[in-house]
Amino acid sequence: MPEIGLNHFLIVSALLFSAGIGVVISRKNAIAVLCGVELILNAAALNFVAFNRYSTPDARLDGQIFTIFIIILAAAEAAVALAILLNLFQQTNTVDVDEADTMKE
Amino acid sequence: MGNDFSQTQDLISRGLAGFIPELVLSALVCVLLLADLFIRGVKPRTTAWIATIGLVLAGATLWPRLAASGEIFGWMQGGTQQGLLVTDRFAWFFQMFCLATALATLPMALDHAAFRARRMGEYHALVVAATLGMFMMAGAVNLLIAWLGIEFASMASYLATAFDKRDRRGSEGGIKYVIYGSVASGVMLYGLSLIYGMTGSLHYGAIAQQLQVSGASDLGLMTAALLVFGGFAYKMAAFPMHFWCPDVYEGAPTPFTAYLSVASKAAGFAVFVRFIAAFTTGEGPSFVAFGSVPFDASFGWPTLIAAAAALSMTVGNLAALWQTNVKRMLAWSSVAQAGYLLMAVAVYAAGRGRPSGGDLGPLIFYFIAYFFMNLGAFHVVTVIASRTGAQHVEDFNGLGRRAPWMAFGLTVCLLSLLGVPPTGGFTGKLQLLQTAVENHLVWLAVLAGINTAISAFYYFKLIRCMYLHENQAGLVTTGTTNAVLLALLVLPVLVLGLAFSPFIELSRSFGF
Amino acid sequence: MPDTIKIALLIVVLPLAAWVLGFAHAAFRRRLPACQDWISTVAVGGSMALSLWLFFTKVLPGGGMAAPEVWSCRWFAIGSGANAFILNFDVMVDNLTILMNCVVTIVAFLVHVYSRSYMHDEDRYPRFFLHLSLFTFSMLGLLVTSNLMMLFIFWELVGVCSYFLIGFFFLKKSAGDASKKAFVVNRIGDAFFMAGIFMIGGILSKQWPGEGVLSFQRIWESIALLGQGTGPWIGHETEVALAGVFIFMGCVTKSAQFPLHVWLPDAMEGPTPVSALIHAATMVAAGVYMVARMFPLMAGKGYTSGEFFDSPALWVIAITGGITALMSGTIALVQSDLKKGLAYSTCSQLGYMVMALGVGSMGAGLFHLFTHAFFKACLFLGSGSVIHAVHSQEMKDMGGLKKKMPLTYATFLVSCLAIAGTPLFSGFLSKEAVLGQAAAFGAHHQGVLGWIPFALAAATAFLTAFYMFRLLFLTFHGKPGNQHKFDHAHESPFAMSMPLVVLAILAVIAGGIALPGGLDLGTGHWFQDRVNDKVLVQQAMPESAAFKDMQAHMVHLHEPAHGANAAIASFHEHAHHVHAPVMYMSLAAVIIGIGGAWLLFVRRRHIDLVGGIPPLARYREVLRNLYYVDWFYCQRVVPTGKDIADLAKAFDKHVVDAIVNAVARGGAHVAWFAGRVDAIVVDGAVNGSGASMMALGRFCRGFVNGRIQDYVKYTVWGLGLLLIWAVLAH
Amino acid sequence: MDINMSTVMFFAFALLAVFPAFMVLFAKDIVRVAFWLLASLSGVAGLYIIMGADFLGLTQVLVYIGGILVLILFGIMMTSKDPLLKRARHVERSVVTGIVTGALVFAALAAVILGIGFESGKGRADGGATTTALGEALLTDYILPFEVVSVLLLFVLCGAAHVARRRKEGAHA
Repeated sequence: MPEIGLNHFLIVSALLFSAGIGVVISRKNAIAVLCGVELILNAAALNFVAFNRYSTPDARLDGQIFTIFIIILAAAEAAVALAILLNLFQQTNTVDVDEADTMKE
Repeated sequence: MGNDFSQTQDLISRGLAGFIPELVLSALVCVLLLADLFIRGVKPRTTAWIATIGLVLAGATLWPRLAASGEIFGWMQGGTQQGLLVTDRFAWFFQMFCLATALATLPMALDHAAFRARRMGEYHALVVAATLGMFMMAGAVNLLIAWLGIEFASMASYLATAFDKRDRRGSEGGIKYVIYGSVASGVMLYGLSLIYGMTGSLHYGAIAQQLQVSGASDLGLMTAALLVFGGFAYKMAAFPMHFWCPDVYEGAPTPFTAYLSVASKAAGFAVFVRFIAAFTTGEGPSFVAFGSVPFDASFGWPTLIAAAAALSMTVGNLAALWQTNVKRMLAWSSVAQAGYLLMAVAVYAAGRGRPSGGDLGPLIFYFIAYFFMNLGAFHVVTVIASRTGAQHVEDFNGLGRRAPWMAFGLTVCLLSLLGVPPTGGFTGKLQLLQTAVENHLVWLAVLAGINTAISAFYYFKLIRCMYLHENQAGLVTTGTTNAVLLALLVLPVLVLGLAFSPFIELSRSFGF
Repeated sequence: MPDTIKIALLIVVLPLAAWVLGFAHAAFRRRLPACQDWISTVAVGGSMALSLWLFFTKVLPGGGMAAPEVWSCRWFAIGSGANAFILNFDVMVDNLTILMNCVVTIVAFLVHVYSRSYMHDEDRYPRFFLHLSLFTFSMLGLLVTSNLMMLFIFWELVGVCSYFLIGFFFLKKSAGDASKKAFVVNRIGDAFFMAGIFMIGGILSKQWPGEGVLSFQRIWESIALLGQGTGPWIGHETEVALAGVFIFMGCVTKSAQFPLHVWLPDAMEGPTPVSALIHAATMVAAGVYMVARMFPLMAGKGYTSGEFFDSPALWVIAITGGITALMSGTIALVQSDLKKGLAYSTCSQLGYMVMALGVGSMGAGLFHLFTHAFFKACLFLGSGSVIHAVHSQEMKDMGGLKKKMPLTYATFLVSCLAIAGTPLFSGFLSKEAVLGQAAAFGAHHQGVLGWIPFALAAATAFLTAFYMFRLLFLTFHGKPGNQHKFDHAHESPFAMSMPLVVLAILAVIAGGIALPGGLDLGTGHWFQDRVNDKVLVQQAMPESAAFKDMQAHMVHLHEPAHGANAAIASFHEHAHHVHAPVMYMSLAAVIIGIGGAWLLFVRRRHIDLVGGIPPLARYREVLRNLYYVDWFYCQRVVPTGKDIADLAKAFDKHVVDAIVNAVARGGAHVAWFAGRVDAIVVDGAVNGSGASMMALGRFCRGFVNGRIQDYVKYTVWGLGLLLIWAVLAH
Repeated sequence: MDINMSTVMFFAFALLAVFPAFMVLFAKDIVRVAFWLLASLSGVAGLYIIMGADFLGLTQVLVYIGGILVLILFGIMMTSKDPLLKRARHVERSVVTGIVTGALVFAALAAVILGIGFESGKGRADGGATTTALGEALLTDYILPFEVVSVLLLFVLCGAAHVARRRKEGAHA
């Protein structure tokens, strides 16, 4: 079994990223779509930590700092998205993103 | 690291002193939010005045920074200066630009029918917050700050888009915006992480240095470039990240659409240009990573940007042909304008390293013109929509008779967007085309010319409706404030078209 | 500022003042002044008087103006130092400018007078004059400026005015469509024109950094330098040719040359006075004027030495002009609409002028432009008079009007004789000059190819006489086609017939300005002494060092004895040789043409030409369908675009199925798709149709279907495609 | 074959991160989606800890699992008429599109990652606890984004509250 290295983590993150893209494209429920977005953000965050661990030239923690901000922004993003979604739900009684397509003309 | 606490305090006090405009804006956000919370029945006009005063104050404190240059809020690392933000004339211009946009859209918001007697303080707070984010975007020299600025502005924009709670289209536009924006941000983050992985730094200067010293994988940089470009293109509303644009523009309250189409795009270009500047050197090969390969023999930033420019303008103009909703039409038009502007960036990227290249003047001049012509167009659309409920092109029938000055202003702005002399849009486009040809992007210039021809269709459609089609409805009264704002927006369009030499010189001086 | 310049600028500014007056009134009072017609007419009358004064004091006496008056001031600069791009406000007045000013102001003035009667009952009557004033201003501005960029700006302005005026009856759908078509087709040429300008400016600004480089003088000087093997164009010979062709593309659209002539016949939807002023006499000639000013550029390297007859740009010009002349002439044979017939005749004559420039004779081309303006304006105004009388444009409703409208008939006849090239009329001299030059060109080339322009021109000369008299006979001779309309027909009022008479007189005597030197092409041709390329260039740059050198080498086209250069000498010898046969031939063409028309349409009273000449029957459909050019644009290109859009829709809808079934059906789909892409790319190159763009627009917009998840999907695919492209490009 | 502890832990956490991520794509009802996401994020937290980013691992658990997921569950409860409603049986076409696109994205990214061959010799080897270092960095070099984010959270909270507030007060307009 090979030594665990950078590429292992990167492959895991690529898997998370593609799963997230798949979720965003295919789930109909807006909340599930948001879950997909979280997966994408986590993939990027994982990358930052992995690079920080394995390939930065000095002992700084830039990558981890970046990840902290990603987590904070993800929380804010979820709050914003859910707030807008709740309002949309009050108006249309659905959270199916496919049905939010009145604007196309 | 290794600062002890007293050093830290010192740094904070010294550093924050350089950030007075940002602090003013932050305070303004808080004041506006508090005003809505604690003053019962606060009038929209009151909060608008608070916002106006705050923005003017921020502008006044920003002014001295015109002389400052290159101060980075940063630290030493490995013998090089690293940091987060830079203050130079380029940043100053775009920061002032976004402030001015916020200021100019204030009266529009007051006029917006759906906003009357609402909690306007929160809306203004969101606009100011978005402006604060754009301040960061304009000065960012660090991947973290660039991304954070984009997110900051985006968050405020999502909320402002969905601000009118009774408007279903607002919520729909908001949810689309937030989903699309989050994906774009995720994609960009992934690209940023690759850059970080290849260079080990978040600071532009350090990244460029690292790339020059030890190079990096072409494949990796190409992928990272594409993914990161996705995030920037989303902010600029350029191909291939333009999809959100029509829906969000239609759904958002019109004053905010105006703000979005001008300030947000400008900030996107600012952050992108600075990023590009770090990633293209001044010595021939413009994509550092491609070492000895000259840029036109390989894929690089200029090629990527030129392709995106070509596709943006073509897609935007073609799609706009079908649009009957005025706001959507202007949305597609703004996609096309992003294409023209990207042309300037492509020229800039291609021209770095040539004696005649690397000039950001045309881009900045076009933005000055764009500020007036696009805001002017949106101003008229807002005013007319709030008075008559006009949404579609046909609703503008006979406007030439019903509101002659408004119609005239809109006509001038549309002609300028189209690029007809003697308007600022013409001068701006002329410079873009000229520099494109000088830098051997003749095909792009010809394509832009053809695109201008295509765009004539839909701009003229609106003009024709206003002047040649009859509508028996009575006169539209517009009010003094609106007339003054209209004059302030439209006259410069003509000035920029007639006496532009000083402005051209001025815009050149804002480059770096 | 020299006096001449002051007067020339005054000529330009007067109509502008009329426009500004009306516009200001409209802006503040919300309606145009009721007396806008008077304001505009007086303004253009003033311009005409000043133009004529310049003509009689400057051009007529002596050998005309010895040197042009030039004046310029800085308009703006982009950039600074060596990279600066400077645009000057250049004004130049020479013989050609004054002559063209006279043409424009005379025709414009007469059209103003005519319109006061013709348009009087229309809605928006004052606005019509507002447009006319703006147009006159732009056209005059185009003539006095000597800077390519300024010229382009005025060029656009006249285009916009034309757009407004074609669509003046915008409630009629066909008028709206026609104006849109004219606008879009013209933008194609403009895009090329602009590219050509930038190519020139980009290179010249390196030679003369920090100076205004797009002035005519600079361009001529750079070509002169090229002839001596120095200057900015060395190593860029291909670009000279390419820039020439690009700039010529502007002329192709503005002067309605094949294959972008399709807008001009449709432009006849505009009011008839507009057709006379803009789409017959002045604006459409702007393309010819512009090419004439740029003649040295088109001629390229060999210009100085006179060995420019092989210049690729000139060949393109000559062949395009010839094809246009012949093709439009044949289409004119079968038109049943009086104005459309005249429109195709205009195309044909414009082709004639362009061809004359292409065979190297700027003087002949401009001379024809000059004479053509008067008789064509007269023909159009005459047709307006007829239409006014019978309220129809169809010739089947006309016939026998000779007795009812004697004055109109007489002027129409004079103009027909002139355009056909009958001796004693102006058209004879100019047409014969063109033919003579084309023949000399052929003889000089000593090959079959060289005779192509002449062959096209000669055939056209015959056709011109034939179809013009067909129009005349069908309208004024024979029996009334519609008795009711005939009974109500009457001669037009004085305000309309007076311009006709003036123009008819000019159609006779305009050629007279060529007379003092005799008819001979070789020696002392009045017009060509004042207006030809060598004179133009020599006069224009007396200061320049390059000019001094060039003068030493310069061979005067019209003084063969002077000719140190064998090529020029031989050309002149040829010109002398062919001169007499050409004259006889053109006379024969006139006689046969008029005679044939008389036999067919007076003796045997055929309305439909095809019935008269059996061999033509098989081409009947071709001609009736205007050589399928419009058909090609509208029927082929547009549906292809729509197919692509449908395909895209289907592609989008069934993409998953497609992946599943790809193996089975992929091949066929790919082949079909490739065929379609080929069709759109190849056809798209000449695509002038708005509808096709609409189809493409629907394609682009089809992606934005309101569903956010699809947006994300397309975005990811878009980025993926870019990545693939990047990897491949790398 | 030498199987050491860290290898086993990596694979355990990687599986915990990746498998639930795909179940988010396939899960039949929205509540399950949320819980699969929880599992996946815990896996990521584990991976952080393996890489010596202890503070991040903890933050991931606290903020994501304690905050964001609760938020999402609230969202589900407020919007779903029947949160356990199963998705239609047949595989929707869009899911196929999602899978295909996701697979292509993964193929491209994997090819790039393996093709680049990142240097991995350097980096921050086991440097002990990171909390102090992170705190110092946040209060010195990164003080600016730190402060900025606080403003962001403030206006996001107020704005979100405004947008999500029930509409009965809309009548006062």
